[in-house]
Parts: sequence; C-alpha cells; structure tokens
Amino acid sequence: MKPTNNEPVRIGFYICHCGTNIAGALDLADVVKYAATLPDVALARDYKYMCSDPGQELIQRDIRDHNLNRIIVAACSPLMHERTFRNATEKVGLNPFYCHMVNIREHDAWVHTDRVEATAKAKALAHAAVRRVALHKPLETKKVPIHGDVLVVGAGIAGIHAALTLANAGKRVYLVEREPTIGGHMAKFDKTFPTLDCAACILTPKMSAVGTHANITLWTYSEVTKVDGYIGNFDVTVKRKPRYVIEDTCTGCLECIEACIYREPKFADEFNLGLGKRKPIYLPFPQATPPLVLIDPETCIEFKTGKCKKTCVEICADRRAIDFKQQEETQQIHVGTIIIATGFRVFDARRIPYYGYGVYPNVYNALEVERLLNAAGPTGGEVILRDGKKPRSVGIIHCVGSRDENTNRYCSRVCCLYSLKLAHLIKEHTGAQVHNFYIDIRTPGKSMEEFYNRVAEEGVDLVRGKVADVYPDPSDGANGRLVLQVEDTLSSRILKVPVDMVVLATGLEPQADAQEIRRLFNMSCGAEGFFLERHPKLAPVNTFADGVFLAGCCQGPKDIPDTVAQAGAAAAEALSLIVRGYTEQEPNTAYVVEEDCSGCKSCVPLCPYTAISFDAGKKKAKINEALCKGCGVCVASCPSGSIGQNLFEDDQLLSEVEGVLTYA
Amino acid sequence: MNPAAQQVWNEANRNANAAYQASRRRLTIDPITRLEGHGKIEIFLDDKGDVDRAYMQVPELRGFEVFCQGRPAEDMPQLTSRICGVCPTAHHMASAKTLDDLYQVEPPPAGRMIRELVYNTFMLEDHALHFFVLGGPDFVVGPEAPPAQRNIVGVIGKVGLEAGKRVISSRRRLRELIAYFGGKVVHPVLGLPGGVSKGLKAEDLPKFRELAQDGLEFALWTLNVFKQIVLANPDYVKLITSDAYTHKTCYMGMVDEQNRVNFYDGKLRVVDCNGKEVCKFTARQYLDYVAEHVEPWSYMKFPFLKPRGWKGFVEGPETSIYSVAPLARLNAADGMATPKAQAAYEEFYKTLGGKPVHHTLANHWARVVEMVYAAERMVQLINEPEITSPEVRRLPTSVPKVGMGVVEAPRGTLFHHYETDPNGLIRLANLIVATGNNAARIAMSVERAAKALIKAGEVSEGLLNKVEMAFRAYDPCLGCATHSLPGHLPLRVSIYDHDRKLVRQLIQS
Amino acid sequence: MPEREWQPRIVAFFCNWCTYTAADLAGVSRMKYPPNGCVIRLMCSGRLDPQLVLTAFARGADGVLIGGCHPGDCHYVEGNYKTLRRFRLLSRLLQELGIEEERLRLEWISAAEGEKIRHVVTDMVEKLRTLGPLNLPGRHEEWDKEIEALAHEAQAHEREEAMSYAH
Amino acid sequence: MPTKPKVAFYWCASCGGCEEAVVDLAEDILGVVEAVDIVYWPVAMDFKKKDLEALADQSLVAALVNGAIRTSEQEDMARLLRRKSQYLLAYGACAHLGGIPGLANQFAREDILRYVYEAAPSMANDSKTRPQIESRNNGDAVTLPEFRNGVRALDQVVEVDYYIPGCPPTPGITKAALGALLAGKLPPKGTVLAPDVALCEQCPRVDSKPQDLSLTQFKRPHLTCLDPEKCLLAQGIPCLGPATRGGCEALCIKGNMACTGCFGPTSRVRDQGAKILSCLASTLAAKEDQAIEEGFAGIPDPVGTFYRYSLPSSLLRRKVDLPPMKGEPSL
Repeated sequence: MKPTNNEPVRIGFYICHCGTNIAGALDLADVVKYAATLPDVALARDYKYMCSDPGQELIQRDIRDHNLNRIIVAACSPLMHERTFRNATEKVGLNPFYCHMVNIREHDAWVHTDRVEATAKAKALAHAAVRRVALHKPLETKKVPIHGDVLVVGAGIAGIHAALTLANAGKRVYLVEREPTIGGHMAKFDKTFPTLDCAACILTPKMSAVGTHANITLWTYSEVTKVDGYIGNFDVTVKRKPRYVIEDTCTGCLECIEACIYREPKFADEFNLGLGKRKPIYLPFPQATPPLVLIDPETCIEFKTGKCKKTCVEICADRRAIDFKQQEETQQIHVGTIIIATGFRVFDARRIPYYGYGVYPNVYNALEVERLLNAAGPTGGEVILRDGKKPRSVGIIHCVGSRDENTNRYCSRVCCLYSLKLAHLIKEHTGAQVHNFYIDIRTPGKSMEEFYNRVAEEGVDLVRGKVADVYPDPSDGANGRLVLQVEDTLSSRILKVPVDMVVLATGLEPQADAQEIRRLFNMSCGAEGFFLERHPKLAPVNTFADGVFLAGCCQGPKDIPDTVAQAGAAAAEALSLIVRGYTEQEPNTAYVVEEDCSGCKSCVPLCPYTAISFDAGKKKAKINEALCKGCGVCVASCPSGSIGQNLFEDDQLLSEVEGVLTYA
Repeated sequence: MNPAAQQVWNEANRNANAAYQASRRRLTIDPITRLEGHGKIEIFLDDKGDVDRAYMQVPELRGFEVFCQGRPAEDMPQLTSRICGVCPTAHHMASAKTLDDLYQVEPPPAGRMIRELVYNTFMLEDHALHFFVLGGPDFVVGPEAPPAQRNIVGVIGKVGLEAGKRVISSRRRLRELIAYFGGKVVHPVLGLPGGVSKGLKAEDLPKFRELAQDGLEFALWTLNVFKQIVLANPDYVKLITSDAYTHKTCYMGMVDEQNRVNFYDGKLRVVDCNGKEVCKFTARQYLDYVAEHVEPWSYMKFPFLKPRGWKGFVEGPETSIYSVAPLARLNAADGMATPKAQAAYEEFYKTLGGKPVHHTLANHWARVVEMVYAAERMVQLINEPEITSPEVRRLPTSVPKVGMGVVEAPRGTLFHHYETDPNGLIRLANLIVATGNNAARIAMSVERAAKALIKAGEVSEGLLNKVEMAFRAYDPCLGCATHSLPGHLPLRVSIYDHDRKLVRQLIQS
Repeated sequence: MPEREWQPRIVAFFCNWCTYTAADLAGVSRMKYPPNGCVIRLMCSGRLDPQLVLTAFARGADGVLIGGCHPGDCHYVEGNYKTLRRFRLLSRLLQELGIEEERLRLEWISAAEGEKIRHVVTDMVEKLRTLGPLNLPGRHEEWDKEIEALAHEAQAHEREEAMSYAH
Repeated sequence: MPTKPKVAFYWCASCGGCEEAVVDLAEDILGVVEAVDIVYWPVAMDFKKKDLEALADQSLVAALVNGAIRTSEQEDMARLLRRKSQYLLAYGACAHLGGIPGLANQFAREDILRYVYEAAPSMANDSKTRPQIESRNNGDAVTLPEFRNGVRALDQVVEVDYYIPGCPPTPGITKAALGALLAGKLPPKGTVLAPDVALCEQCPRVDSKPQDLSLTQFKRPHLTCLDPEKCLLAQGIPCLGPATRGGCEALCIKGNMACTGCFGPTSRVRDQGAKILSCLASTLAAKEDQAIEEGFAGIPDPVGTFYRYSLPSSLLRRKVDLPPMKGEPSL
C-alpha cells in the first residue's frame, strides 16, 4: 500500500534534543548517522527543540527544498506532539499522515540508564519508523459534529459553576445530582477559608440560579446509569429515583412535614450527618434546591404498614403532591459533551482505631464540626459536646487519612487550612483552648499563609507531632474527657494533652463508586482512585475519553477557589467544542476490501459500535466509517485478511515489527 | 543424540553422500516407474556374471505414526489417508473401523452399508486403475515394447480409443459415487466413529443403482479384455507361470463366516503354501500373529507370522513369510461371496492348476476376479432397502483407550492400531500396511527375477523391465509401505560385478 | 556494527489508551527499567493480529509483551477480551511448538500504572535472561545449512559436467 | 511442424494423491496428452532421470512438482527440474505449503526412528537393528540416502513460479492452470492459481451462518450430530473455511465435514494458522479464563488443526527446539 502516486519515497528524519532531556541520555549524533543510512531516508537532522517554531520551520523548509514526502520526528510521545508536527507538515501542503513520531523520550531517554543501550533502542525504533512511514497513505481527518447540549454529573459547587457557565452562554445543560438537593459538601460548611465568608451566602445564590435557570434541566435524586456513543454524540440514560412527591405540584410549603403523624423528628438526618433528626417526610435543609420534600420509605409508616392515616396527604389536599405509588423512571438524553463533577468522600476515621472515632462520643470529624458551627445546623451553631456542655479544650488532629502509609499516601491539600479555620471558629464560638497537632503546616495559595499567621497569633496552640493515641482520661470526674498522646517533635517531649473534644481533620477520598463511574464514562483512574486527567499540565480537565471533562475533587483534592476555577475551565473546554461545532478524529477507521471479502460474517458481531453490517445482497461485510472508532479488532480477526485499517495497516505494523528487530 | 552417535551419523552421512554422488554415474534404472511410490534395488553379480545377491530397498520415512501423536483420534481417518493418495479410502476405512473399536460404537445398518458400498466402489476403480494404467501395460502393450508406448496411452492404442474412453469414464463415474459420500474422492472425509458423516438421499438412489449396474458390466468387460489379450497369448501365460515369478509362501486375506473373500470386514485367515489353514484371527489379535523384522539395508520393515518366528527370506511349508493382495486373498479364501465372481474364481484356479497359486504375476488376474466381486457387492448394497435411512451414525459414549481395525486394501491387508488418552488424543499409533505385508515376498521376487533374468552379466532393457514387473505385479504401493519414512527416493537398480565394480551402463532408448 | 553481547529483545504491543499511556507515565516519572523492549502502539490490544506475534518471534524477538486495559476498562468496550482469548489459544499453540510460556506475556496495565510497566518489563527481561536466546532466525539458518550444502554440491557437479562436455 | 510443448510431472514426499488428481482429469487427460508432450512422469511413464538430464536447460515449458521436500534426492530433483523448465509449478498442498507430512516438523527425526524401529508394538527387534546409511551384508556395501531434519515446501528449496493448491488439487483448477499455462495467459509470478477469496464465498451453507455465533464452546465432530445443511461453525465445529482459499468447490463441506484448510491462506495472509486462530478465538463468547479454556476444549490440538497443511511454510516453520541447533552439526 505504497502511496498511490508512485513518486519515490523521500524521508526526512528529525531527532529532538528536548534540551538535555533526550540529548543527555543518548548519543543523538550516532542515531542521526544511522538513520541517514536507512532506505528512502533523504536527510536526517537533530535539533534542540523540534516542537519550537524554528524546529517546525526547519521541517517545513526541508520539505520544500528537498521535496521530502515523509517526515519522522523522533522526540517525545506522539500523545504529546503528534498533532503539532502533523499540522506543521500540513501547512506546507504535505498530507499530515505522512508524518510519524518516534517516542524516544518517555519510552527511552527518560527510563533507561545505559547510554549505549538507550541509543541502540532509539536506532531500532527509528528503523521501525522508517519502514513504516514509507508505507503510509495520504488520509483525510474525520470531522464529527458536536451536539450542543451538555451533561453535568454532580451538583456540588463544581457542577453548579460549570452548569451555570454553560447555561449562561446559552447552552442547554442537564445537571444530574444523586442527592435530593444540590450543593454538595460546600452546602454543609459554615465558613470558608481564608476569607471566612459564609459558605451559604456565596453558594445559595448560585444554587437558586441553577434551580431557576431556563437552560438548565435539573434532575436531583437521580443517577446516570448508561452512556453510549462518543464525543459529540452521547446517548445517556438517567435513573430518577422516586421521592414520592410530585415535583411539579409540590410548592415546598412544608405543611406536610408539620402534619406528619410523627409529632417529633426521630430519624437520623443525613444532611447533618446524624447529628440532627428528621421525620419520614422531610426537606434535606432549609435552602435545599429544588425546594421539594421527599419521603423516606424506610421510615414512613404508610410504606412499612400501609396503615398510616396519611395526614400528609390530607394537608396537601388538592395539590395532590404526595404520591406513594410513584415509580422510579428513566430519562434518555442526547448530549455532545459531558462534565464529571462527582466530588469526593470524607475519609472514614474509624479506619484509624486508635483515634477512637465512633468509640468515644466526643471524637468528631471535621465535617461534623462544620455542622455544629453552622447556624442552620443541628445545634443552631452551638459547639457543644454530646452531653450538651461546651468544650473547654479542643484538640484538632491533622492529616487523618492523609500522608499516611496505612491509609492514603497523598496530601488532601485542604485539611491544614480548614483545621486552622475550625480552630479559629471553635475559639470564637466557645473560647476553648484549641490545640492543633500537625505533621507539617501546608498553606500554599493566595493569602493562605497570612491566614495561618493570623490564626496562630490568635493563640491557637500548634504542636508539631503525629498524635499516637487518644484515650479516656483515667482520673476521677473526668467524665468523657480524653487524653491525646503525642510527641512534640520540636521539643522532642512526649505530651499527654487532656481535652474535652477531639476533631479529626479527615482527608478527602474518591467516591466509593468512583470505579463504576469511571467505567460508565470510559475514563481512567489514578493510583489513588481519583479520575485521571489526560495530561497533568497540558490537559488538566480533559480525560482519555474525548468529550468528557473533569471538574472539582473527583479529579483530586482541592479547595473551593481551585474547584470553581477548574469547573470554569471544564465548561470552557466543552464550550469551545460546541462553538466550533465539530471535532476532528484520527482517520484510523477500518474498511472492508469488497472484492476480497468472502462474506464469512466473522467480523460482524465483533464491532462494539455495530459499525459492521452484512450486505445480504452482495454477501459482503460493510463498515460504516462514521461509526467506526478504529480499534482494529475486526482487522485482526478477519480470517482472509480482507479488512484494512488506516494508519494501522497490516503491512505497516509488520514493517514496524521487522524494523525494531532488524537493528540487533 | 549423544556426541558419539552423532559422529557415527555424520561419518555415515558423508559416506552415503559420496556413495550417492558416485551412484549417479552408475548403471541405474532411475526411478522405477508405474508404481505408487519408490524403491531401490541393488544387484550384485558373481564372477560368472550371474546374480549373487539382490537387495530390494525402500529408503523412505514420513513418520505418520509419530506425528499423529497428540492429534485427536477423530482426525485419524483424514490424516492417515494421506499415507497414500492411491488407496486413501483404504486407510480412511481402516481408520474409521479402528475408531469404532476405540469408542466401542457400532455403526447403524445404513452407516455400515454406505461404508461398504463406498469401499467396494473404491476397490473396483482402484483395481481398474492398476490394471489399465499401472500394471496392465506390461501385458496389454507387451513387456518388450518401447517405453514410450508402455503406458495408458499405449494401452488405448492397443484396445482402441473407445475402449480407452470407457475405462476412463467408468473410473470417473465410480469415483463420483465415492465423492458423493466422501466429499473428495482422493482423501474422502466420511469416516467417523460409529458411522459416516452423510447419508444417501432417496432421490439420488436411481442414479447410483444404474452406476452399480454399469460398474458390474465394466468389471465383466475388463475380465474379458484380460482373457482376450493375456490368456489368449501363450507367451504371457508362459511368463505368468514361469519360475521367475513363483514363490511358495503363506497367504493372508480377510474372509467372512463362510471363508469367502471380504474386503471390508471379517476375520484374517492365513494358509500355508499347501493351502492348509495356519491361523485365523481378528484385528484385536493381530499382535499375537504378526510381528515386524528389521534389515539394516532397507527402511521397509518385514512383517512375518509371529507364531512361526523370523526364519529369513525362505520359502516352503515352514516359512513365516506371508503375502497379501489379490492372489493371496484368493488363496486364503475358499471362494467368492457372489456368483459371477465365484465363476471367475473357479476358472482362475482351473486354468492355473489348482490352489494355491504361487505365481506372482497371477495377481493381475486375481485382481480382475476381485473387480467382479466388488461390482456385484455394489449392486447388492445399493439395492438394500435400508441404505437410504438417515440413521448413519451413532455418537460414542464410552471413554476411548485402545482401538484396532483392519480392512483388505487393494494391495492387501491393512492394520490400524491406536491408543489414546481419555480425551481421545493419540498416544500411540501403529500401522502395518498392505505393501509392508508383502515386503519380504517382494524382496524375494525381485531377487528371484534378477537371478533368472540376468545371466553372465547379460542385461537388456526388456529384462530390467521384467525385474520391475516382478515388483509391479504386487502393485506395490511404496507410498503406503513407507508411510513411516521421511520422503521418497526413486528405485535404482545397480549392477556390480564380482569385484563390486559397476558392470556397464544401460540407457533406454 | 560491533557485536554486543546477547540482550533479550522484547517486542511490546501496547494499546494507546492504557498501557502506552502508562509507559509514557513511567517516563514522565523517570522510572528506570531495562532497555530491552520496543513498543509498537496499537489503538487497542484487540488489533493485535497473532501474525504480528509470530513475525516478531520469527524475526528474532526473544519475547513478546502484550499490554491492554484491565478487563472491563477497554476503551473500545470489549477489545481486550478478544485479546485475552486469542492470547490463551496462541500461548498454548506456541508451547506446543517449543516456545516457552514466559516468552509471550499478556498484562493489563492501566494508564495510571507506570510502576507496573517498570515491574513487568524488568521481570520479563530477567525471565528471558534465564531462558536464553530464542534466536529463530539463527535456528532456521542453522537448519537450512543442510540444503545449502547440497545446493553448492549440485552447482559443483554441474560445473564438472560442463567441463566434461568441453572435452 | 512445431513440436508440442514439453511438460514433466514429478513427486517428492507425497502420497500419490496428486498423480491421482491428474489422472482424475479423466477424459480431459486425453486433451492434455494431445496438447503437450509429457517427457517425464515416473508414476505413469517409462522415462528415466537420464532422459531428463539429457534435455537442454529451459527446454520444458513447465514442470509440475508435487510432494514436500524431505531428502537430498528430492532437493536434487527439484533443482534439476527447475533448471530444465521455464515454469516450475508447485502442485498440491505438500509442494505448496508442506502438507500433512509437514506435521512431522513437530518431531525430531530421532523420535521417528526410535519409534518405528524399536518402540512400535509389532516390532520384533531385540537387537535394536536400525537401517544404516551404509551397511555391509556378506561383503556388499548397501547404502541409503540422507534425510533432512524436517520437511520443507518446494519454494523453500527452489524458486517456484506458480502454485496449484489443494490436497489434492481439483480437476477444475488443474485444468484451468494447465489451460492458462498453454495459452500463455499467466498471472504475475508467484501467484496461487486459485480464487483469492476465502471458501465461505462458494460454500453452499454460507447463508445458514448467523451473523452472531457467540459460541460458548467449540465441539468435536465425532461427539456432535452434524446438521447436513447448516454452517459447521454455527454448529460449533472448527472450520477453516473462512481462512482458506476457495476453489475446491467446498467438497469437504459437501461431505458434511469441516474445511481443514488444504488450499492454504489468501494472498493477504502470511500465516493461515494465526489467522484462523484469531478469528475463532474472537468468535468465542467466554470472558473468564475458566470459561475460555472450556470453550477451547473442542480444539485439543491447535497445531494440527490450524496448521494441518501449512506448518513448514508457517512463520515458525517447525517446532523451534528440534535439532540441528547451533553448535550441533546438521545431519
């Protein structure tokens, strides 16, 4: 499958120093010398930075002056710069797919120590490329239209911000939230560092904006169950759980809650992490959006016995908003891009037994304390112990479930600062003596260090040391007081600090079902389980699934400013696709050579995208290029070698194999 | 291979090569022609220029028994048929019967009939091939005729184009029947344990009834041709009965309950050179009655009657050497199971002076008698009401271990013996093939012929052809005989004087 | 080129989305592993035609490493299951033809598992060292000497004949 | 008058089925005999090697050689015929691909000798006599020729111009090939003279094959009732049809048994076994190792199934650890 016009193949071979990244690890001159000897190679050069403008211009000039018709760039990973160099060749009228990259940085210079061997490997890879590129064919990139609607999954601050950004730009957004209300973790906070402005004050306006926005279809208490299709054209199935209250007719008057036959709330209230109580019919919290009640069938008498007076229904009267028969329903939507903002999960402190969380009543995690501090919280903003007393001394333990061999190695990034915030707020609310036990204080970011200094000056006691044990004070009349044992590594003394309340600065973890979500959307996860961005610097909100973007803590722990910034970035990425209206795809599609096909149908069922059909009239298989994603499964399986694949033709791959092995 | 042995091999090899290179400039008949396979004859003369010793060698080894190891037993009918493309159906059937035994499953009546029908059709057409194309020319055209004529084309010239066409078209139509059931006529695929892969459609029955009838007429016509051209010619009769082609050995053949010839199934009966029954046994018992002897100068093994032990290449009532193939089958049986064949059988013995007949060349006649039986049997089977039943195979249920099977191939008794693991993968395979069974007698015939025909170093092309005839009379299939050897080598006759020097070069012209 | 002492040679077929990216990650993370493997990029491990594996061995590879996404994670839904099935059968076939099991290896390596790349390549190189060279081109060459010998002999013989005609 | 074109037939390590195939031209063989001058055909005519050597080089239009190559003798004949003829045709699966005798490439020659002359159950050979390359018998030196360590296809020994595939080739394609040869209407050198589309195209059962087999298991034919109308793959029987050149008229299928691949791969495929393996493995539905193994239980002998005829011409050619190895002198 040599080029159709049988002009002689003239290859230009370029090898990049990448500063010292590559040049430092292998003998480039030697590789260039070798490459120059290979068949069809018209010229071979090395250059400091091929990807720089002068580097690209060098290629372009050579194409003109030496009428090259094939270009090989030995440099970094093609996943990094293939497009760059293809564009460069295309600019001077050479089909971009006559350009091929050799990965001698990530796969060679950076991972091998023996200079001779690394150089030899570069030669082998070069040889493979030379053989391969000679067989390349001119190809057209495939344009795929982008559907204008966007799906945002998760309605915490990240999802909310992304959704609003897009909606305000006039795009239709489907915002899907698993919980009955939007707001996510931020809605539970009292104040936010470093400015100490009230979380609700900055969040609730955005929440109601979402609730009322004409371009936003908000589905709470709902989950995405199926995603088909690909960038530009996703078909998404959303499961809507029954809340037993009809959205359109419920006015949010809350009379039904009053009317419930349970006089008093007696069931643990999820929003307040069990610190407060609710009734079987309830509103998650006052500013819940949408402002709709829901019924918990687990606790509702009617659901359990069917013998309830249904006082709620009576009071709702002809609004008829309550519907015990309500069924789960599914919605089908078609969108062009997707933003994943599924957030994080608080580290479960019970995994560190010696801190006594869940054993000693006065050991709290940070989020619980946020609720205690919150004026709308279960205690109306009173920081009180379980027995109702105000704590006189409080110990805050940093890095619980972070930077820890036994739980998570990574730093959760926000704990230091929120611990300082909590120290400040607790002091403010209770006047208690507050001790912070830290490993290191980490306060990167704008005005964070200043905030740290301020709190320190307020007289919070900062102890550098990892708390080794938390146990009940044995002395009489201690009633519930706890002792923290820690080594102060600055004065290297073992301290035993008695406190009334222990706050654990629990870290951030991936959602429990992160793996399922990843599969659903065909993304990847990093080692610690957060969703993996396509490139940490160059594509921080992209994923390996084209058209799917990341925002917020599902990608890794971050604070609110960064989350909002990233959400904006994700929205912008989606927007740029939509505005452009199409995306270019690798023309690596498979095709059936009709006269060769025997009609054995072996390939037909193998295609995951049903791109292969069988023409019963001709008795031949046919591949729909628009549906083909270029995996090549059918090519490898075709028993008579009658299916080809652009960019991955049999002879191209065979020549690559032979190439790498020819250099012994 | 250990270094010492290695050295011996290499040494031997260099010599072999040297010897071989030299032999290319020696008197040769190279290769021996008109037989399926190759062989090599070394003739050594004494000081009077008479034959001192002649060695019939077969230097070939394809290794079927070994490379079948690890293969699924059900593949054996197709694998072993590749031992010989001339009698693939014989190997295929022997193998299928071995699989019946291996899996302890009997084919249903229709399955068995189809097998036997296909098999007799094959015997008929294969005998015809030999009579008209391979062996026949010696008689039909004449042993002394120029080589360019001693072939099928020559035969056609002699019997006339019409007759020639009849031979060809009859064979073709007979082979169409084999193809109907076997898919391919060379290397058919019908054989499976417990029956056949495919049945006979009722609508196709008339076609094959007619074919069987024509087959019978063809066989009788062939018998007639043989009588007119061969028996009518006193020289040929003299040749047949001449001492040069006569050996008193034992004879082995398969017989039915009434000791009548049967190709597909029955017991094996052996008679001695006086026609007295030596033994009668089933396939399962073959290891008690047959053993194989090795000579350092040939790759072909020499089977003999185990109870008698190996006594060398000797004749007479006590010899353990036996022969197979048409003459042997007739000698080993008491008669034929069908009327016209029975008649021909009686005439055969009447003409040649009673049983048993020891004249190797009588094989050609016996072959024609068998053609008549095969054709008559075809007619019987195709008229069986049950033959169109769709029940042609029973699926095996038992765990395989050992299977042994035997048929009468055109060129003689053919044993297959497999042992498998419980999954039916071949662990051991042993094959004793028709020409193998004849090896010892062939070697003797060749030496006898050489001794009788080469006197005082006097060698003519015609004479050498007669040496070949001694050989060809068995219709020896060295393809089969050497199934276990790697590749072929053409037969070469080299004649050396008492100083073991080459006598003279003889070029055919 | 100078004859370097034998080094195991691995041809690696990595899928674009997981394993190839993992190899990039190993690079970005500056992990060190032996230079014995050359990676050939496929969009999906399901593109791996067994002919490529056999060609690699026939052309001198000592080992072939196939890298794909973890089961359930295939970027193309199920390509890696097809790879798995081909691998199982191919591995059996190769062993029956005398190629040791360790010479053909299938690993599921996700985009995040740069460390696994390091481990797998290092481990495979060690195993191949203990197995020694496969060197099929050499073995075929060795085997074919037996016919070349005769070819020369024959030519010699012909020359000889030519001479004799001359006289 | 112009002399008729000269043609030779020769066999190497073969079963004779290919000669039968030529004889199976039946009436047409007379036409062939009319059109050409057969100057060499050991199976049917009394011309000897000397006659062949006497001919001028290139004086044969064509030599049709069947059988695989296992001995020095065969290599020698192949070279002689190559020298004497303008076109050398590999006739039949053995010459084309190595054929069934090529399965011996899974075993060392010593294994064969030991079994045949010592281990076989019917052997009576306590002295462990082996045929000797040179033996002396009351003073007579009797020699046997040299055998190779393995089997080769014809084009692995001499240059081949065309291939006529099949075990054996059908009269149809034989006639077509001879026709093209005599008419001088020949495709590019190296072509296999048969359709370049897989067998399914001409398979009478192709329509009965569903688009999605999603087989849970491959089956062995002797344990399965075979529907004589339905696609054998659809019945779970491993069939090489999809990976095998058409042109045989699907004879085995008509015999209600699976294709075993004797026509070899299409021109686009380098290794027939690898391709059918890939196809069948992809077709299986199983996903877990256990289920996959069970699925393949019906293919207990992949080498024998996928390389029934093509082991010597496959990419690996033979079991890799057989002698001669480097260092060991070749026999």
